[in-house]
Amino acid sequence: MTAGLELVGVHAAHGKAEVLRGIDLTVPKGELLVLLGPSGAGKSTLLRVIAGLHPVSAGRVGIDGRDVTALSPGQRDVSMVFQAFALFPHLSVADNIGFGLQVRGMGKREVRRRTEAAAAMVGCEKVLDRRPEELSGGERQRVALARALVREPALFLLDEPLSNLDAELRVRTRTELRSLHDRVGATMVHVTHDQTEALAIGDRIAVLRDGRIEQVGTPDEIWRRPATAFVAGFVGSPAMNFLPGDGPWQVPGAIAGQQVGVRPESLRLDTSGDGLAATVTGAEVIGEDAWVRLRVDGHALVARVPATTRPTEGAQVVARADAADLHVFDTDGNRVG
Amino acid sequence: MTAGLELVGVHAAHGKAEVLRGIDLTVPKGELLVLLGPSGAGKSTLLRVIAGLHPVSAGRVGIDGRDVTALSPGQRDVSMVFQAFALFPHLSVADNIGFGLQVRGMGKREVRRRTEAAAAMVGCEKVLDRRPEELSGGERQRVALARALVREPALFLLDEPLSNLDAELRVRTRTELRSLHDRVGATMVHVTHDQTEALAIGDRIAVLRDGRIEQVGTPDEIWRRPATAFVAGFVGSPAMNFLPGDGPWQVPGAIAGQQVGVRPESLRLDTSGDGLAATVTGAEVIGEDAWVRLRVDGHALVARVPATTRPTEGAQVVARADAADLHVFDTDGNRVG
Amino acid sequence: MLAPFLVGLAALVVGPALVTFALAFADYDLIETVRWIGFANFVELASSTAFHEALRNSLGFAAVAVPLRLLIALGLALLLHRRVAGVGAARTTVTLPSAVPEVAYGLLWLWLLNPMYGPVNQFLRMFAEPVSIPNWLTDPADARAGIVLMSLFTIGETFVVLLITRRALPPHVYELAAIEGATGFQVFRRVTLPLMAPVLGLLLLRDTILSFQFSFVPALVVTDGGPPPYATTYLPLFVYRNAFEYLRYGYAAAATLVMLVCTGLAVFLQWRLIRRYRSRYEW
Amino acid sequence: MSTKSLGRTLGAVAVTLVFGASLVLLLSGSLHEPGGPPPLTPDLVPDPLSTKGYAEATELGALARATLNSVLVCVIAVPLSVLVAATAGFALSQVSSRVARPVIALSLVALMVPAISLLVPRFALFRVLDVTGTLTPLVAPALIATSPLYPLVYYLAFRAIPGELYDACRLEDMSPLRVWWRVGMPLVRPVTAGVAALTFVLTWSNFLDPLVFLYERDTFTLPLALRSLATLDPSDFPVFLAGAVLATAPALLVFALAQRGLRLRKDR
Amino acid sequence: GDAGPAGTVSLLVFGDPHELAAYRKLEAAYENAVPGADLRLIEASDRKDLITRLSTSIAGGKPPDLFLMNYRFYGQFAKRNAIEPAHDLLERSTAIHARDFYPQALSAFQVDGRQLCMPQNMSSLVVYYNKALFAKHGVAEPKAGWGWPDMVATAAALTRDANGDVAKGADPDAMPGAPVPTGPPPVSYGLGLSPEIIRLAPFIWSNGGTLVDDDKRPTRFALDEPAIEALSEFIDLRGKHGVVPTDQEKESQDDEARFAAGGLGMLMSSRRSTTTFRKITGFEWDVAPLPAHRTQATVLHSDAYCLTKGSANKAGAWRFVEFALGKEGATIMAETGRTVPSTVEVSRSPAFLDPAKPPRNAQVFLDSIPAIRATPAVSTWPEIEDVANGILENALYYGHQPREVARQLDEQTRSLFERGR
Ligand SMILES: Nc1ncnc2c1ncn2[C@@H]1O[C@H](COP(=O)(O)OP(=O)(O)OP(=O)(O)O)[C@@H](O)[C@H]1O
Ligand SMILES: Nc1ncnc2c1ncn2[C@@H]1O[C@H](COP(=O)(O)OP(=O)(O)OP(=O)(O)O)[C@@H](O)[C@H]1O
Ligand SMILES: [Mg+2]
Ligand SMILES: [Mg+2]
Repeated sequence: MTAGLELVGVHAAHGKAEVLRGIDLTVPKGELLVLLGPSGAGKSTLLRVIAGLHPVSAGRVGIDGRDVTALSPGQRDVSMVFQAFALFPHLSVADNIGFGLQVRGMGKREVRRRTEAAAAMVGCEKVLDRRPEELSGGERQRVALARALVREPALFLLDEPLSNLDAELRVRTRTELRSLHDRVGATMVHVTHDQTEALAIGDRIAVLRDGRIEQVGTPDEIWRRPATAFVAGFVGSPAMNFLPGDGPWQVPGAIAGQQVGVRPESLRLDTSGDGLAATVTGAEVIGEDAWVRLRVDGHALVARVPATTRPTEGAQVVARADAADLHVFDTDGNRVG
Repeated sequence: MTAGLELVGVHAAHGKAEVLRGIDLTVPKGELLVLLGPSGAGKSTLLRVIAGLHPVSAGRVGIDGRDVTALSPGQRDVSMVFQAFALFPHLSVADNIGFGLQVRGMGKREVRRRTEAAAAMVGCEKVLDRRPEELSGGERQRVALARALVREPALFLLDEPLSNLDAELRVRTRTELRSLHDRVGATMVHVTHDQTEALAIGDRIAVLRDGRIEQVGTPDEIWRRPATAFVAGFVGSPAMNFLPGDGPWQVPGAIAGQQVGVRPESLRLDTSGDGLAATVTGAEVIGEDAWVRLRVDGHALVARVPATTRPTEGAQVVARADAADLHVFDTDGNRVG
Repeated sequence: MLAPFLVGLAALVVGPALVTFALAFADYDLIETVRWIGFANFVELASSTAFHEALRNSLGFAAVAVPLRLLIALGLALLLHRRVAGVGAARTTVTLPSAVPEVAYGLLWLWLLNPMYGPVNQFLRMFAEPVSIPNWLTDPADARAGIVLMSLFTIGETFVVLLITRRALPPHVYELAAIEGATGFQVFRRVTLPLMAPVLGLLLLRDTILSFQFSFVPALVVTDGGPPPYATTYLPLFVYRNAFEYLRYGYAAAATLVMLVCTGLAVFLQWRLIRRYRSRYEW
Repeated sequence: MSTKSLGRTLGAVAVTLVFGASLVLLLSGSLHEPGGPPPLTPDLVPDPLSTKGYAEATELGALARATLNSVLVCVIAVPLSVLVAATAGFALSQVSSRVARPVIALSLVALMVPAISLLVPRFALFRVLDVTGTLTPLVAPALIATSPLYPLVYYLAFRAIPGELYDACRLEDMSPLRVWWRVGMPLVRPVTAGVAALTFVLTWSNFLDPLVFLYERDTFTLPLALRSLATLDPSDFPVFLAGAVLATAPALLVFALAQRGLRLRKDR
Repeated sequence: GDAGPAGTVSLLVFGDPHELAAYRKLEAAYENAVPGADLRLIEASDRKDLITRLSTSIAGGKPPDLFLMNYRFYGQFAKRNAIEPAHDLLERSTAIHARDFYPQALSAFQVDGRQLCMPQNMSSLVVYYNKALFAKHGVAEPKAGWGWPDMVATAAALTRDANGDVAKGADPDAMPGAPVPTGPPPVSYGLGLSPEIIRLAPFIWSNGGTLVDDDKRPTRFALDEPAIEALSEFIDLRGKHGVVPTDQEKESQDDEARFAAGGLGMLMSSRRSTTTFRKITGFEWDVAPLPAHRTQATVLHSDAYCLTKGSANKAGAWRFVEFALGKEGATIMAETGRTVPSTVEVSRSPAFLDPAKPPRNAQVFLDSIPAIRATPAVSTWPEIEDVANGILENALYYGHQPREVARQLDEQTRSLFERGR
């Protein structure tokens, strides 16, 4: 099976600043890859490079087995949602969505039918006759998404397509996205900063940092075996707690300079027993959960516990975690074991 | 103590379409109010009305005890983050941030100092000399936020100021926001669609629906005692499960036509025992959690359980919830009891 | 902030224009006192061959030159909006003919169009049969064509405005169109054109309005209204002659009023067309 | 260089040739020796090459003085025009359409009024103000931005700026004038460059106004001087063409300057 | 004369830069001669510019004190009372007197016997000819008393093709049915002549014909039989004889340029062409009187100084006129070579007749004076001329029938005459 998307040694720069520093990535046909990474890591630039909107300074881009490095965006058969949800200001919502079909010479009826279907998928069927400027932010984003989904290209590139949607709509839309993806079998690259989204819909996740890929893996791999301390700290909210290898937490084999990570979700709090003695310095209640801030030996930790069982501020507790939930990273930040 | 913000019977329209249909809201001085609501509910419009950028068709707006309904935006002493950032393309990031101070005639030095402080607060101090077009999406948003935070107005209006930030940065920034807020004691209205954010930083939350306020309350009230089925369903991700009042779930007093809601987090799954017999139809693992899809008597439910304890697909389980975690709503969607 | 402009409009255009238009109903020779004669000037215009010819010539000129000028300027603006090698020089060159003072420009073309020795015909003679070579200055149709030809090179203003407009269009719409695989022509028709439509519309109106004035100096300097009589007598030349050479100011004013009504009509029609177009693409 | 930009370059070269040809002929004509009969065939490089035409043109037409006058007029009229056009265009883009529409319509009508029909009443006006015979009447059209087209061009440009940028300014309690200066103007810089160049050309080559309003040779502007050169004998055509070249050259300079202004912050 | 307070006087003139330079010289001389005088020259480039300036400034209420205008065009100002009559001033003047002037010039600016403006110059229509070309082809030079047929024969003999053979110019596309030229086209023509009413008029008069119905109070063009005959001969120059350039050729190179380039044997023009031709270095040229049909006739070209009614300084203006038309002033203008002085004395002085400057035969201009006639005085004459010239242009180049031409002339100008009364 050919690769839906293949990047080989891709470099790209904005002016003099090198933004992508050698990206190698193969996405099998039909896979939904989530691209994660901190702000400014180069995610949007990477998508633009794949789409052909930004030139590579070195490397090769392949789509469905074709080398498209030298092709124009229109010839690459991709569709894209831009981060700033670019829309044609002079066209109605319907014409915005149907634009790609119209320029391909599809009949009016068919365009209308597919436009309406795409609009329904993202829930913007009520605003088809409006102009973009008359839409709310979330509506605009949905139109941009519908515009990308109306076609059936070889590759979808979605740059934070759900960032302006409310939770309910986001869940609904991402389910739609997932099922559209499963239905048409297209390759998808989906940039998001929403952890839940990334973990929920990605076949695999690629974590970008500073123009390089830190790790590519299934959500489970990324979550349970983060390859680097960066990935470990970046994925998960609240973020993983890190303690020095020779610190309060004694992990067999962990030494000074190394780091031991433990997710807030893996910490269990008890009033007594084995474990680290900790002082509760605060707590945020978020629905059923509470994020409890702890202080252990001068180190700050966060634990996520059910809100009902949260200790009061100032309480002395014992924090415990299973050995399997401890992650050890060496001085370079690479996973040990 | 005077109200930081007071809306009395505010109506507003886009052209002929009435978008705000009578908003009454009082935000005590120094409170951080989170505005939640589905896309298109009128959140941005409400902020614009408060800022004076959109005319009211009826009603009164008061800020810090002054009636500002007739005042121009500049006289209202508010600062705002626009949903689409609205950065000045011709100015550097530093000048964008310092713009409001400069036009008020503040000295160069002082402007620079405060600009740098605001930039540091949102983590965009490295791009101060760039133009907005040379920024990534998240960087732009941070600049927009810094521009609003650099002043110390009576009222901050923030329209989804963190939507394009990654989880780590978002948590950091919202902590900064919260502490800034506590420090300067300004009133803040913060639009977000991020549940966690809303629950974490809001003193109170107002839920807007279709131009009307459904409920205003502390995060705890909103979460534990949602006034309407809409609020209950809207806040929380995955969303609350609803079952008919005369359905499988027998709640004392609940009758046909009424609805019984239970949050996925409140459902406990067991292999046997008391409770509703359910079939597992699927599960998504999201980090340490799993969202388990269940089928009970033809009704679909979701339960959030630790990933490690999730049942396999097709398994027969028993779903259980404490009576205290059940919410009952009448035919109009209003909370019963 | 509108005040200076409005004051200027009132004092320098509206006021003077009203005076002149009032005089359209008078017998006024610029020297003696005004004598009100009602519609007599218009009656005379209605039966004047010279005026008919001038009107026909002007309308013909507008019908041919205006679309051509706009198309060429648009084409050039789209060709030259991007910075590549050679573009800077081309932009300046395109605007330069408009910068040559009109008198000099007219005389330059008088030479260029010289039927025997003019470079244009010498160039044409290299390719064409002698009979098919235009007699720019003696044949009525050719002379009119010559004046249109001259006007095609003075599109600097239109060009500059279109160039600015094109360069101000948001780049993202072109990225969108590229992603959607629109061809060059489709991008032009569905994106560039509608986005530039307001300015294009404005320029179209303006060019129509001014087409009556473009033809003035060339007709005065190059063909002197002929040849043969009236072949290139355009309305402004007619007006100029009557007002200042024949001292028939009232009569000339009546002609300008007719001219204004004609332009008004043309503008109105175009306005409606533009509105129809814009109702499709609101912008 | 990609094939596409190569195509554009070739196109640009072709355009330069077509539009430049007449100007090259103008230049070569001006370098003929005056006094002889005009050449029957255009010779690109005249033989003998002579700059006598320039010397005679400068003297006969008093071009130095005329140039000074023209420059004087432009130095005042062009910035003033741009100012009027930009402020009026900005105001139009900010007021409600109930106000803007009549003004736009009025501007269009003003465009429609033929210049000739304004001469006599304007003369009377300027005489009452006692400024005939001075350069003031030549500067006066700056009050209508030289052409009512330019406020409309500015209007469209200001209108195309996203409304939220203006909103952001309004939040900062800026006066309209400051919004115009700090945000509006920088964003429409290419328009300013273009309008400045165009008003320059219109003012520079204005012929009818000086013809009627100026009396004394010392106040003549270039087009008038050129007009008088145009009446020379045919054998003196190089003198006239030299005058035309001299009158056109400053425009070249202005356009070259405007080119830089046309450049946006980031040239794509 | 004794100088009164001359004050500031503005004078509106037109001319090419050389001519204007002469006026500036005049200005300097005047200011030098009359202490306290300040002459403000208002320089227009050509007649059209001048009229535009004059009319707008009169309408605007700030006319110049003096302007210079051809008698064919001053009528519209005269009729409208824009001119301050010079009559009484002239009668009272001690500096200049009516008897100093050629009466033909004076009368052109009189209305009902009263002098309105003061003529500055007076030229007649003459024949310029290229002596070298005559010599080359062995054709006899024109001399006083020659007739129209002589002129046609001379012109025909001078119309030559590239081989130097006698040729006949034809204009195949302009005249349907005309014989197609057989030989090569001419490279030099015998005669240059503009199809204009002022060029045609002298030949009509020469043939004893009438141009208009009443010379004093014309109401229409009324070409009688002799006039039509003259017109016919005029038209034949192109169609039948082919001795004048075709319209294309004329647009390609005007007659003066063609003459200067040696491509024209003869050219009918006024004194105005002299300055241009003085620059000719390649060959010698001279002038001859117009050929006659029956009697000698030629047409007046004359400009005069007119005072405006609205002038604020009429005395000063007249003071200048006295100077300009006095010996010193007239001499300065005569030395430009462009004009024939209107005063008898200066016209006979070396300032005009200087044998060192061509044409050697300048006396021809003076000899023609008795035969000079002026075009009719109608205030709408400029308009009439424009219309008539258009008709004549068509007639000459498209070979129209003379009677038809006469009818058109009458028909298309009658309303103009009427308006002029
Ligand atoms: N300029 C406009 N003209 C007409 N309707 C508009 C305009 N702007 C917004 N609307 C409509 O008004 C309603 C409220 O818009 P608003 O922008 O306030 O929504 P919102 O709550 O901010 O939504 P989102 O979360 O998507 O940003 C929406 O239905 C929208 O379609
Ligand atoms: N036009 C530009 N000129 C210069 N630098 C740029 C430009 N566009 C982006 N950059 C820089 O390149 C880097 C990568 O930008 P990119 O937009 O790819 O980031 P991103 O990963 O999409 O971030 P975000 O999550 O904030 O959208 C950033 O540091 C940004 O500042
Ligand atoms: Mg991005
Ligand atoms: Mg919004």
